[in-house]
Amino acid sequence: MKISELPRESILLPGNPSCQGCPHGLGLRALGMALENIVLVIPAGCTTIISGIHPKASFNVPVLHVPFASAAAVASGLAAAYRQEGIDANVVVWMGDGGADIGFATLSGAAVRNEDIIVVVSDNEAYMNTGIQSSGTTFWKAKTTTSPGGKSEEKKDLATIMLMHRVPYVATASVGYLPDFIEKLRRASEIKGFRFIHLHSPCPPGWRFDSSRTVEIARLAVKSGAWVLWEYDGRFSISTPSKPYKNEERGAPLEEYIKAQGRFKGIKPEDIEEIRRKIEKQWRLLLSFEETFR
Amino acid sequence: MLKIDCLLAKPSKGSAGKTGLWRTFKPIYNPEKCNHCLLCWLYCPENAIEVNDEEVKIDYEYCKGCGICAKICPKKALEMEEEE
Amino acid sequence: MRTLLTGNYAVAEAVKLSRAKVIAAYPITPQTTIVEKLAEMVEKGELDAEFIRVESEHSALAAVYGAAAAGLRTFTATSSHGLLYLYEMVWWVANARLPLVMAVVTRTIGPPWNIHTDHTDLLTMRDSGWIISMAENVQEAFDLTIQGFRISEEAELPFVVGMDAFQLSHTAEVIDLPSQEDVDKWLPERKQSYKIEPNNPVTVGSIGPNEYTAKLRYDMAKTIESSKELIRKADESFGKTFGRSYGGLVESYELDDAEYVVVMAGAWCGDAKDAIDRLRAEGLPVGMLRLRYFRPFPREELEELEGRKVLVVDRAFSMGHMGILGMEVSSVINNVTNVIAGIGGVDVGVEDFEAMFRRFAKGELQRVEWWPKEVFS
Amino acid sequence: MLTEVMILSFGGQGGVTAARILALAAVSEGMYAQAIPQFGAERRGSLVRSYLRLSDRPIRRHSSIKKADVLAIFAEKILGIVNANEFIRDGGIAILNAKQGIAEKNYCVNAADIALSLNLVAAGWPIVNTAMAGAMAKPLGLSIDSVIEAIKSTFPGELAEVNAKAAEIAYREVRQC
Repeated sequence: MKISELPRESILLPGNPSCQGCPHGLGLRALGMALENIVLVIPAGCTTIISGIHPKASFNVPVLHVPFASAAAVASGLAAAYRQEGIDANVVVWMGDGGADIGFATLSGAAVRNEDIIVVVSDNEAYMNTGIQSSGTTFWKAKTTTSPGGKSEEKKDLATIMLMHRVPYVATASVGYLPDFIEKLRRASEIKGFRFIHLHSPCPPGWRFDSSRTVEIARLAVKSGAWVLWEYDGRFSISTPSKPYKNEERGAPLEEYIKAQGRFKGIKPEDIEEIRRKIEKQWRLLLSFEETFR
Repeated sequence: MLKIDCLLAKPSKGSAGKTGLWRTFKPIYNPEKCNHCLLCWLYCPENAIEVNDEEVKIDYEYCKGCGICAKICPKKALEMEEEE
Repeated sequence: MRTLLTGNYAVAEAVKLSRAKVIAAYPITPQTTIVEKLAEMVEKGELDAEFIRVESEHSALAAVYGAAAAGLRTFTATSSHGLLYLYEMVWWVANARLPLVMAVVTRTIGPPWNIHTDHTDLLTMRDSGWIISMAENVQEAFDLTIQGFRISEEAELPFVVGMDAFQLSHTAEVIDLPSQEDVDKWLPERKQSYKIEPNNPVTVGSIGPNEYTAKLRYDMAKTIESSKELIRKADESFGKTFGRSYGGLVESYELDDAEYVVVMAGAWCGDAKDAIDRLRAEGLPVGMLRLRYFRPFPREELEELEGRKVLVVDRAFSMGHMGILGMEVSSVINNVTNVIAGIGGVDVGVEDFEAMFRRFAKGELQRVEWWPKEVFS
Repeated sequence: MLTEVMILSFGGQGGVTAARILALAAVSEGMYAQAIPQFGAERRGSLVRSYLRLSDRPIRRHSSIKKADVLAIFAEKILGIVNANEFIRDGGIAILNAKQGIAEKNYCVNAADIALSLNLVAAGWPIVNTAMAGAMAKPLGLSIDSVIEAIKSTFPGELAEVNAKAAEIAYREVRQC
């Protein structure tokens, strides 16, 4: 894929209400570059705000706002209607990790039915829109307003859970590697059925880093192995940006990744070592998937 | 008799107003250093950068000054300067 | 065609004849057989529709909301806890002004677990902006379902068909099933003010200044008020085509010269009518105003009862106050007597109504009285 | 005139189906009918009450029947569990799959034998619903032909034939007792 060949028109218009350096802005623009005939379904979350203040809309694609837990079901209804009418559409649910928590049964149900929809969970690892509360995907030891001493539970591995629904397409992506995300969206759009992409979206105010560093932090997550890019389309593979970190190089930038974020302020060295062990375990799991789903 | 305008919003720039006013730092473009790699365009979360073959144009009316473009530019053709 | 159908199967037939295109539902007793029947119709190819086997009621209404937003005729059905579980979507669908029809087979709310009828579940929808109807018999449940699509699509508000658990849902009665041709002639093509479809870049439901919310609510209030006329007209024209009309928002029974008027709704109205016949034979001037619609509320029809003795028989209670219908009717006329009966499915038959109305005429009922006394002693 | 019928059966014996078949038969004869299952859950082996109303005019009431004009008892054992007489109106009729009656006027039929002779058995139970429907048709004044027609519209193919046969035999054999 050549960047110069990407469509120049953006589905997200400038002057929208996103925060400075917002990862969702990056992801949403990439979504528009990747797909045509988009219909966006947006449950409560940051993107509710980003969508604009009435009567102005930030998106130049159709958008249906929906209650928090309902998104994948509303999308199922839209997809059914378009199928009935013979209308070509990419019905895309764009939700945060909050939507994936509260709407998990809905998400799981849509996956079980293999609904013809694309779900992107843009994961900024906390409920940012309500003011940085801990979520199912908040990183271990990360401070939020509801885990002021650092989250004591593990980050939920949403993408592998969705993979176990035996749907045709599941991938992880990162706002630090937009060409990879765009390619994944394009491959997903060529497949019928339920497609799921878990997009890692570092959040400047939520993680407490400077707004200029969103892409940099996202890349550090990948380089430290804390976020692994992979893809399943019948075959499981570690994606190109993550490949160099399959073995010895991995782990070098972990301290850099952790220390760059205010949410880990005061973290103990032994906790960083524990994170390193967790990362090793996750890699072993993913590499075993690569063995299993060849 | 549905007041449809109250329910339907239409696409428009500046749905949050002139977001350029949020800026503390401002990206300044130096065409001599630019290699037209388009990374600044791709990674602008705001869609406030327009590129063509000749140059990079920043929409200062809406650019929020996040600074991602300056960080991502491999040639330092964009640099952040404090607003006056 | 004259045939024997349960209320649930009759509703499924009505949905089929109305040519619904997307159906989504989650099973709950006593609604289950409606959606089983529809799933079967779709699978056999008798109904050209999508049936979405959702994982919850919340998703059922969410899915039909999506399909309705895309412009298709849609249907779902639920009961009791299912209705409470999808409650958030009830309001969302109404505020989004999307036409669709939902059947609520009325069932009480637990604990204790109890699958029998009362009207507590349905009446929780009271303030949401749905047009809320209530059937007396299987034929009316069928008729209301077809009328519901038309009224809903004309008003651009969702429509609910209420019917009592078991007494209608599982009771097989004789009904007249119209031909597809006649239904097609009577039920116009669906129209709506907006559709969510690719390449039509509108955003529906985004954040905005508070005045937009206020304007939309005001507009809804006006619309549901004016839907009274749509309901009356639909009832009349339905009568012309199918030979059955009911009287609009209310049905009058032996009302003209009645000194004592009972106001009630649902399947037990038939039992009460049989009781009225017995009392009339004795010369007691009792009559009935049957509420076919809770919303819009038939205020004008009730105002005409002012000056007569009015008894409201309720199958739902507003904790801390009185029966819900009692409360509603009291907002229009003074000195209403309110009996609370049939809660949790307690069977109330012709003899009960006969005794109740007799005591009412003698002035022996308390302002709010739970029926029958033995149960509550 | 309104006739109110109650059927007492064990869950699995097909009391609800019998009510439905008789209602269908009545409808085909131009009458109004209502078939009501026991309100609520029906468990195999537990006592089930189903209701049937027949009338020459539309039926409006929907409550259950407390005292029936006609009471059908699908198994003799039921008589040992409940005081069946409580469910019959004064002057009412009982139709029993039993040897002797309980009301002023009784009809007896050995529906279990008829079902067994036709191999109408499920999970160890003789399925007596169609035999009982045939037997009930006589005192209810319904023709056996319309009952058979109703059975044929209820069951598929071979099963319809066997069940129609059960109804026919019971209609012939039912006796006042």
